[in-house]
Amino acid sequence: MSLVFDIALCALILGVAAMALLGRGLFASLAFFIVYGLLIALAWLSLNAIDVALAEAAIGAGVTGVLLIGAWQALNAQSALDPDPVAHWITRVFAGLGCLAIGGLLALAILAMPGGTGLTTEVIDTQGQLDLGNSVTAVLLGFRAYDTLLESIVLLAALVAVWSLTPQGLWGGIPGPRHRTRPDGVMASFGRLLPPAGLIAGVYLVWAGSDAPGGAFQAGTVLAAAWILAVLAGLQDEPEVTSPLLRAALLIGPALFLLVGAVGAGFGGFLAYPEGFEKPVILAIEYALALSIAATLALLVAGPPRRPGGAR
Amino acid sequence: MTPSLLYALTGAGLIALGLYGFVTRSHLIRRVLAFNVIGSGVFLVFGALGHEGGITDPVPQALIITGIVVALSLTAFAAAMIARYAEDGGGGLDPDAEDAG
Amino acid sequence: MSPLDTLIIAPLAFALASLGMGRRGAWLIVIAAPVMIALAVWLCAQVWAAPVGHSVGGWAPPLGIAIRADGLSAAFMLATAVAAGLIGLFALDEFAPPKDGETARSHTFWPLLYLLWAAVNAIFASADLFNLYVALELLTIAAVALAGFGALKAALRYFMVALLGSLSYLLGAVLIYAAYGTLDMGLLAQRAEADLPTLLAAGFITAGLIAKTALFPLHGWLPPAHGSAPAPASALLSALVVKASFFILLRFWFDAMPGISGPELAHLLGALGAAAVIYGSVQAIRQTELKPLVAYSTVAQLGYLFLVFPLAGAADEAAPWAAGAWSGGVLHALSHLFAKAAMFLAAGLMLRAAATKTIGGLEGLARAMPVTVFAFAVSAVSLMALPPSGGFMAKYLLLTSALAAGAWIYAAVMIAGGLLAAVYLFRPLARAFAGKETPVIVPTPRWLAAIPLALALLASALGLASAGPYAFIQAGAPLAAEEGLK
Amino acid sequence: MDDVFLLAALGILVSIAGALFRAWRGPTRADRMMSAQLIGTGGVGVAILLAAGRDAPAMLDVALVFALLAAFAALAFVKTATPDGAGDPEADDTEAQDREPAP
Repeated sequence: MSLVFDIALCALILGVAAMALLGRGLFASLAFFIVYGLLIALAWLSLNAIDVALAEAAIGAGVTGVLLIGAWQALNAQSALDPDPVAHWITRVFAGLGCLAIGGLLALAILAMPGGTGLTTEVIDTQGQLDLGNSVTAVLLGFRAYDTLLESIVLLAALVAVWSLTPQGLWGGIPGPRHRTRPDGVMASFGRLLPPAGLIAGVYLVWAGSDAPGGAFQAGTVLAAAWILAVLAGLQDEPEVTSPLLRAALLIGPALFLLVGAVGAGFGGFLAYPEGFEKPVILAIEYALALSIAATLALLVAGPPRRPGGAR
Repeated sequence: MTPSLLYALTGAGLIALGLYGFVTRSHLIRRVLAFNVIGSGVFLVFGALGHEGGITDPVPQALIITGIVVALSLTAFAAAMIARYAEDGGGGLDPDAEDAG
Repeated sequence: MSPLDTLIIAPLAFALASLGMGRRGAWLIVIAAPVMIALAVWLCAQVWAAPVGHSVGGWAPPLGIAIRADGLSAAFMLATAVAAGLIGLFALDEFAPPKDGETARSHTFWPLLYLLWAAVNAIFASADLFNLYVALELLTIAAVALAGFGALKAALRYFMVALLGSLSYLLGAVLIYAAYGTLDMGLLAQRAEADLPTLLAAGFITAGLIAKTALFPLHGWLPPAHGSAPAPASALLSALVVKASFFILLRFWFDAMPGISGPELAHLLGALGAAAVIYGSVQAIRQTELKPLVAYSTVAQLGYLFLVFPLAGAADEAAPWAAGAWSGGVLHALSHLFAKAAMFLAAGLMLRAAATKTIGGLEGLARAMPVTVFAFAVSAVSLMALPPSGGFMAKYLLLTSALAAGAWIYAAVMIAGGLLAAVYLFRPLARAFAGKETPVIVPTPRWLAAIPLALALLASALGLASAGPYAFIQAGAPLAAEEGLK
Repeated sequence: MDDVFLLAALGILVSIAGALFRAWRGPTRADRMMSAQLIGTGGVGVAILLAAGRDAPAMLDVALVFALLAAFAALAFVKTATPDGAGDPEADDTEAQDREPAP
């Protein structure tokens, strides 16, 4: 039964991906893409990779879709959605053959792989030293904390890069449009009801992350979604990009992480946690990171400043 | 056929499909979509090959989460850049394909 | 406390600080440049005694990530510190906060500079394929954003190629983990075998990195991106960014996979490199504007780097000339780093003074701004591989290796490349010295003109004091660098 | 026992395929949005059934995140109905403009 379910899911995933990539109409493609993210999250559930499923559900299906809807909106306003050309048939034939060859070689390589569960035993044997029950968190914030530090910086770099696109004269302004809603409408009610739920879910996901699936990135995404919801519902406006409070929220996670790494470098080694205090330090980093990730993601979705600041 | 193999092969299929989409469709939004499809295909191969008997290797899991966040960062920057490019009158197509065609 | 850790931590800290400091963040470079250079010198002093390295957080591979510095890493970190520091100081002229009204550029250039710096240092230090991926993407974001300072169109084109390149690299890393249960290059060197999954993985990794290094025929994005950005951004892109992906390629083939390449693959890379030398040079000759000319010269000069693979690797037996070819390639990368940074900065000053983009508009500039034109000329000498310069030393090593190996085609390409470089670089210089009148220009501050000159002289110094750098980069060099790839 | 849950999950997958037809056919954007939302609800169902079938209660968290983020995507979708992406399709747009002058 399980295998039948898996086969059906895989077939759906491939079909939806094909529709998103090859169909006509960009809006339909975006709708398919959001469905695609959801199905991929289900695939991770079926593989019992719950942490990844959470990340995919929050980021892949949620935020990425919303980002692309934003780009669609901007292009629609500029009438830049058309043309959406398909390559000449000769190109298509060659591209098809090339991709078939690559897919075939990949399949052969996959069939030749040794299998097994890799480093699972090593991780489980070692994670006790960090006092963490969740193996994925142990890898993310323990064994490969350096990757995670760089990753949090990558996210911040993307925001700086987005800000570098600010139109002339609008630096220091407010990102995105000011949203309007009917005060007693569905949208405004959404904006009042959901953010508190998101807040609780976010805090829960960080707290759960040390022993059960969850963690800073998933939590940060849920928090960001709550923030953006409040903005979309017109209840709250985005801050000015030069706001000191905003800067503090953006920087606190990566800065704390880097500080812990630097202190470690001073005493034992880069990113070595103080002995006996591993878990509290990791938790502190996770909470700070969740906050920074939430702020960064929310502003990434909002885009570069669009309105002059100081005019509210 | 084990689930591990099934999902890994699905991942390979997504990579091939995404690459085909990237090459044959030159609208920038489609290229970013294709980037995300290829990315999730790569992650699926990564995770599935470390899966056996209901357990998935936590190392790929952690790296995939990192990879998802990195892909999101790139997508966010790309989305903002595409929007700005269109506002500057550049249209919606990849300049590379435009020059070639 | 180890300078290796600090060289990774410090630029990240500067990036966060410049972001937090807002408009005052620009002046941080005055501290950052000397600090980073001092740290890199410290690292070099350590590495001179013995290569250094350790596991991050005390978690040994395969669970953890190892970082390390041998002569190659330390030399690149020092060169980066000097180049990025000087370019940063140069950028104060353009990106310091203006007195009236702030701009997005004066706020975002500085964090992007430090993020780029952090990414290349992380790449030079890392021994882990996935960690390299994350660093590579950090580099991509910073580099594309800097290219976007010039023209969005060019930056977008670059971005799309970079996106596919990263995925290709990542897929290769994923296959390697599935096959060997590790991402660490040291462990891979012991475990890797030349079977289908490994070769496929190596192919994906190589293809992705080639696209990011802009090797012919995947070079199309580079000239517009490097040619249209502001001078400091162009200098960072041409001097550092493309070197970082080449560096990973060098590490991957010589450190992680010394046993799996056949001569065919090495010769394929060599052939593409040779084609890049000829094609890039010819295109450079055809340009009518100065910065695209310099950018096409980058395409050509990057081609030489790929001659390392056949010359240091393609022989069936351990080749006596392998060490020479490997060192020649590395020295070429270092001297091109300095020379191209100098050339882009000098070109930026010349174009601004002449208020033009074209080569024709440079007439007589040598009399109006002798220091800047001299800097351009000195860096041109290195690119043409005339003595005394780092470029000469590097190409001499590569050429003697090619002759020793009996690789006449590569030798001929190198000689032709040098002649073509002389042709395309002679044109702007001839214009600058032409005419009789001294054009009236807005004077360039003296400190500003000194920076490209310093970089150009460093490129020359690499050739004058070649014995030192030559010995240094071989400190802890992989065995494959001495004996060739199998 | 577990198979019952998986069978039900399979049933939902089949219904998702049905909803996909609507996302493909359209014809209006609203049709496509609604279909994506319907599939989102289906996803919540599959996640809950998998949690029961595989006896992994942590999977319920995924269902929770699905539910929260689906509302988020829905709102972003709805915003595309107004030309500047900032209005409320429920509200009379001129009235809204009066209340909040566009900058």
